[in-house]
Amino acid sequence: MGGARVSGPATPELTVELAGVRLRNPVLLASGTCGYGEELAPFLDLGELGGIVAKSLSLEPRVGHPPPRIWETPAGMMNAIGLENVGVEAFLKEKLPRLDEGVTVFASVFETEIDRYAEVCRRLSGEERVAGIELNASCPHVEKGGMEFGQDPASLASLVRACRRAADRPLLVKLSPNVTSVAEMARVCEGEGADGVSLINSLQALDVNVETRRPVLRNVLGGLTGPAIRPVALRMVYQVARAVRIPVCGMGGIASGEDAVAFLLCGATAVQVGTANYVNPRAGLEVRDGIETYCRRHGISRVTDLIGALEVP
Amino acid sequence: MGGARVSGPATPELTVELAGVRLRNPVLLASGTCGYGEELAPFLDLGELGGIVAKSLSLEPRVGHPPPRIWETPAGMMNAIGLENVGVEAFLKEKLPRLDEGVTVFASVFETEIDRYAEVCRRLSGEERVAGIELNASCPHVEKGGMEFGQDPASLASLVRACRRAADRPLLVKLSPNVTSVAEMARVCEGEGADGVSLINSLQALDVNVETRRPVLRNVLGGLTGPAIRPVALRMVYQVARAVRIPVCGMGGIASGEDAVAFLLCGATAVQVGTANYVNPRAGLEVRDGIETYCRRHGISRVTDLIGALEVP
Amino acid sequence: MSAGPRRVVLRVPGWPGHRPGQFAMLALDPESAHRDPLLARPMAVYRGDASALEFRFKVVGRGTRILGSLTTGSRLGVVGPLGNGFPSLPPASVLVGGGTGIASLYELAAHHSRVRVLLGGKTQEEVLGLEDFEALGVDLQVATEDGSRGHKGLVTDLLEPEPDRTVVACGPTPMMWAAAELCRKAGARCLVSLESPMACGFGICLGCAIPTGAGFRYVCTDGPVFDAEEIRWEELA
Amino acid sequence: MSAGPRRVVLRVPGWPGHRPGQFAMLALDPESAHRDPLLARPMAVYRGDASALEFRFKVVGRGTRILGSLTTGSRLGVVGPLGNGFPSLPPASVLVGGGTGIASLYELAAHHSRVRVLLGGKTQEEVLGLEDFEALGVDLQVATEDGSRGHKGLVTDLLEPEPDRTVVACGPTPMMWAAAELCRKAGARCLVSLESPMACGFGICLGCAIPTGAGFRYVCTDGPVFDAEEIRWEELA
Ligand SMILES: Cc1cc2nc3c(=O)[nH]c(=O)nc-3n(C[C@H](O)[C@H](O)[C@H](O)COP(=O)(O)OP(=O)(O)OC[C@H]3O[C@@H](n4cnc5c(N)ncnc54)[C@H](O)[C@@H]3O)c2cc1C
Ligand SMILES: Cc1cc2nc3c(=O)[nH]c(=O)nc-3n(C[C@H](O)[C@H](O)[C@H](O)COP(=O)(O)OP(=O)(O)OC[C@H]3O[C@@H](n4cnc5c(N)ncnc54)[C@H](O)[C@@H]3O)c2cc1C
Ligand SMILES: Cc1cc2nc3c(=O)[nH]c(=O)nc-3n(C[C@H](O)[C@H](O)[C@H](O)COP(=O)(O)O)c2cc1C
Ligand SMILES: Cc1cc2nc3c(=O)[nH]c(=O)nc-3n(C[C@H](O)[C@H](O)[C@H](O)COP(=O)(O)O)c2cc1C
Ligand code: FES
Ligand code: FES
Repeated sequence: MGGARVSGPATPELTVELAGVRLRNPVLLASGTCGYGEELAPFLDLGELGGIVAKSLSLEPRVGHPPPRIWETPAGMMNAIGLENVGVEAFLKEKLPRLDEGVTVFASVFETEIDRYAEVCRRLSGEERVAGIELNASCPHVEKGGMEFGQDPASLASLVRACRRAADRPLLVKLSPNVTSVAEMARVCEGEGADGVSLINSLQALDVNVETRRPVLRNVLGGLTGPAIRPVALRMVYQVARAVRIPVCGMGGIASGEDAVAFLLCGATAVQVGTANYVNPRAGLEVRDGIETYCRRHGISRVTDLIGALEVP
Repeated sequence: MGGARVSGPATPELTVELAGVRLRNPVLLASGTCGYGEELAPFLDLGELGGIVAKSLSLEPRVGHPPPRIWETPAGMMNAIGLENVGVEAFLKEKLPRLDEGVTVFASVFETEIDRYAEVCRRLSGEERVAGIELNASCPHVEKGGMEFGQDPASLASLVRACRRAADRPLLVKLSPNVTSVAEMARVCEGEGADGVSLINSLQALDVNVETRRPVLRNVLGGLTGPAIRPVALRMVYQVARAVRIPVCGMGGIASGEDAVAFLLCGATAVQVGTANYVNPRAGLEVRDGIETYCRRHGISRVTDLIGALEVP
Repeated sequence: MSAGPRRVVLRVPGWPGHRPGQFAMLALDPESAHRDPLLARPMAVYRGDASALEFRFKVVGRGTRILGSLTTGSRLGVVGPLGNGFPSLPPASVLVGGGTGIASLYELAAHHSRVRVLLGGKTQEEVLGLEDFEALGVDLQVATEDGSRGHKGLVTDLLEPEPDRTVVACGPTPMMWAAAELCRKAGARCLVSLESPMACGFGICLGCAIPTGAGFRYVCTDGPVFDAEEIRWEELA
Repeated sequence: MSAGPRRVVLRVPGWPGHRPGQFAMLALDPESAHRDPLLARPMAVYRGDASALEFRFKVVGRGTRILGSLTTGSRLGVVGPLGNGFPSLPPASVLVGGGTGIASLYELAAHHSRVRVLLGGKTQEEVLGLEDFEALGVDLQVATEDGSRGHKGLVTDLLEPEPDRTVVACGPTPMMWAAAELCRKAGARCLVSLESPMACGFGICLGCAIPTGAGFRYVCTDGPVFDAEEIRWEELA
């Protein structure tokens, strides 16, 4: 890993290699929190980031859940968007071409059946602009698909196997945190030939409006994200990084360079910024800059030196 | 359930029955967050609460983990106290007698082997001052015991079976949230004759000091608690209350009457206040008062009318 | 603290200007001393220009409590201008505002001095910006539920839509729905400015979906101004 | 914002009085507009009585940043007085304070006008409360790392413990450890006032354990003042 460019502590080398994809720096934007990229273009140059993971795609367009879809919680938020998306064809034809060549784009895939997951992967194959595929096997608030696969080792294995066969792109599997052993699930992915794992997706959650005595989300259950979940995410990244040899892409509550460095130290090769983009559309860039500042301050010449460098007593 | 005292909306009836124990109101203080009761006596009259769950007890005194043991996180905190306690004998001889007769006391039990769990239960049996026993099968940061049992259905079943036989007191089992299906674990407890379940214990977590590049807790892993986890706790209480017929004691991030009402609506018969006691030693009483105010405002004459009354579309 | 509407005035370097009815997301703590409340709050621009923006709001929860307690020199994160804003209105349009919804209407009224303006609130105090509307010299009528000012009752009591004329309504959902119904029956066009929980305000979270005849549309990017005919009011309420 | 120490003065109705060296837990937001930062912050009572309490602190993180930006009329949650505080000192005792640790020593010095006081900090500005100690008229010596005031170097450079005399040290752990070592070698008694992360401050979380010869003891209830001999410094550092 690490880049070839000669560099000293003054200009830390930020390139990393994630699942065979060379990234300008270890900061990606998380699926579902950066649209298809173009929505963020007014606020920052996406080419300055490691890349983006576009909103999860299904075979056909999906309409998503009725509102209310989001709710604020202590230091976090809940959502049940329902994986609304334009579908893989419209993504390839309409969305992807609008992004500058310099933007590294991962496609995220979500479906309700293994065959359909594989079919979306097939459609994405051969697409040069798709740097890699992230399988979303972990959405906590859709009736079928998603977390079903992410919570059962055997189903996850079948899913990864089918998509591995269907996809000619580097394949990341996004894991659910709503399991007893996330390390076990990561090992399953490694065993089936995944090139890396991403974690965590949101924690399954519920909140109540006590005045109306109803759940705050129309879908009842939703996914908890944001700073509140960061310590759970870090724990899981730490456990997974020790359990598998494929690279780990860490996320959950990252809002600053320090937050990101914590994930790298726990063993993540790259990180994703999610909820923070909503509060501050330039969050991804600020995280990138924060990592660079950290490296300078600590005399670290290559960001890869941080990966897994946590000192455990 | 519900009390016998005649009451109108003006003075809502707050009594509930939890696992066969009649509680003055549905608010208990959570194990590990109210010491052995006496520490809080300067701040409030414990007799005005539903009761307290004393710090988890083992057969012998336990020393606990080396510091740092606690750390603040976004809207929450992490701890790895290591279940330090005076041991069951000292509790019965020295701690329990210091509490006023009017205080309802649950004993919490934590051990590293099933036999030892059962032995502590046996020592507590016949003790009139012990209203009930809560089995802590879910501590996320001790090497042996605790979560081991709480994460595996078969081990949990053996544990509950042994303690059920050993204990002549009402038995609550405190569940771990670090599982794929908390409802399944609750069903196991019900099947083995538990009188109720308490949830949630803390979420397993890790945080990093990026300046020292070390975990913030000496034990590396710790348990996340406080408002940050409330939506996860509510979801689990909701799922468990629909899965079993034994009563549910809900907790996780409760700091106000409204927070508590949300748990009741999701199906909890009583609630426990934990981390909030640290920030405000009168938190338990304020939660009780908040529930009463809520009932008055909504013309609810018995708090039991709230239990499970969530309107789900 | 009085219960009436509050104001906050911000200097926003680089603000590119805005149209009446656009809004901004106000992040309460850009310096991150607090990570709760986490999300920015959507607020209509009450009035403003490149030198300063004024917002008017009611304290209804934690975010607005914090906004209401800011002191001179406090810093906020501002993303905006956002949303579509109002189109230019034909002559003889009527603006109907209720409670904090009035905040979206002030600049619209200021740009169209010939409009009629109907404002409502629970009490006179809650009729946000009343003095400013008076100073505009527009044709103004007020309704309050307690009768402390003008007509005693709902502001929609004052609305008598005329065919082919335009009504703009902004306020609580039931009030906008009532206005929409009156307009539909009278054959008048009705524009409404909707509210919805928002995480981002600029189209990436998909959180602000509302049900319309053409499926879900987004308050932050397709709105907040919609033709009332598009909205599926039964599902919204 | 200057980097120097700050102060906050609170009126605490019902405050029962305190001994020098006791502390309080300050909850930053009792009205819960923010649920982050969550925990209260431990702070030594700098000085005070039933009418007002003064705290002195340095801005080192989010909690102290918030404390430092409070305006007149702000409300805090206060739990205290907590901890054991200092015992009465024998004549000719020496107080050694570094940085914010000095805050624990002011009232002790005020109660014992015959003590010698050694204060240190990185710069003169960081020697908290210097003017107040000067006003006490005690025998005072100052050390600063940059030499901006008094001895250039560490405050422990100034410490020459005498057998059977008492030294009280409060400051960064390495400074207290150094003082403890000097005292041990000289046969002097050394008291230290320790810091530790705290969730509760009154004995229910067991979070503030420190390693001593007699096992873990608690900074909030057994301390913060300990005999330096008890502490297992190697494990603490
Ligand atoms: C486009 C737009 C423009 C607005 N303009 C104004 C204005 O000019 N003046 C004004 O007083 N109010 C306005 N609002 C409503 C304002 O955003 C809410 O009152 C505010 O977000 C409440 O925040 P809180 O923290 O005080 O309340 P809480 O109830 O504590 O908020 C909890 C969560 O719910 C959201 N929320 C609560 N009420 C609303 C609401 N009505 N609309 C959207 N989200 C809500 C909050 O943003 C937050 O995420 C506008 C809303 C939108 C969508
Ligand atoms: C008994 C006692 C008395 C104290 N008296 C004073 C005083 O008079 N003046 C003063 O400036 N400081 C004092 N401190 C230290 C003060 O509590 C910390 O500086 C403060 O908690 C830092 O909070 P923060 O949010 O700014 O920092 P952050 O680093 O953001 O805090 C994160 C967490 O770590 C804890 N923490 C950080 N540093 C310390 C520390 N040194 N000791 C304990 N907890 C810490 C915080 O309480 C919080 O829970 C005292 C500490 C103790 C234990
Ligand atoms: C509104 C919203 C929508 C999301 N949609 C998706 C999605 O379509 N696919 C996916 O894999 N993850 C989705 N996520 C999860 C994020 O990618 C990320 O895993 C999670 O938010 C944790 O990171 P954060 O705490 O930084 O937000 C979504 C999250 C949010 C808040
Ligand atoms: C410092 C600390 C110590 C705890 N010790 C115990 C314990 O001994 N036994 C136990 O069952 N739970 C223990 N808990 C967990 C609480 O009882 C409770 O399940 C958890 O904190 C969630 O509730 P809260 O968010 O209201 O704190 C402890 C929690 C904390 C914060
Ligand atoms: S508020 Fe995020 S898409 Fe509209
Ligand atoms: S701070 Fe809680 S026991 Fe000392």
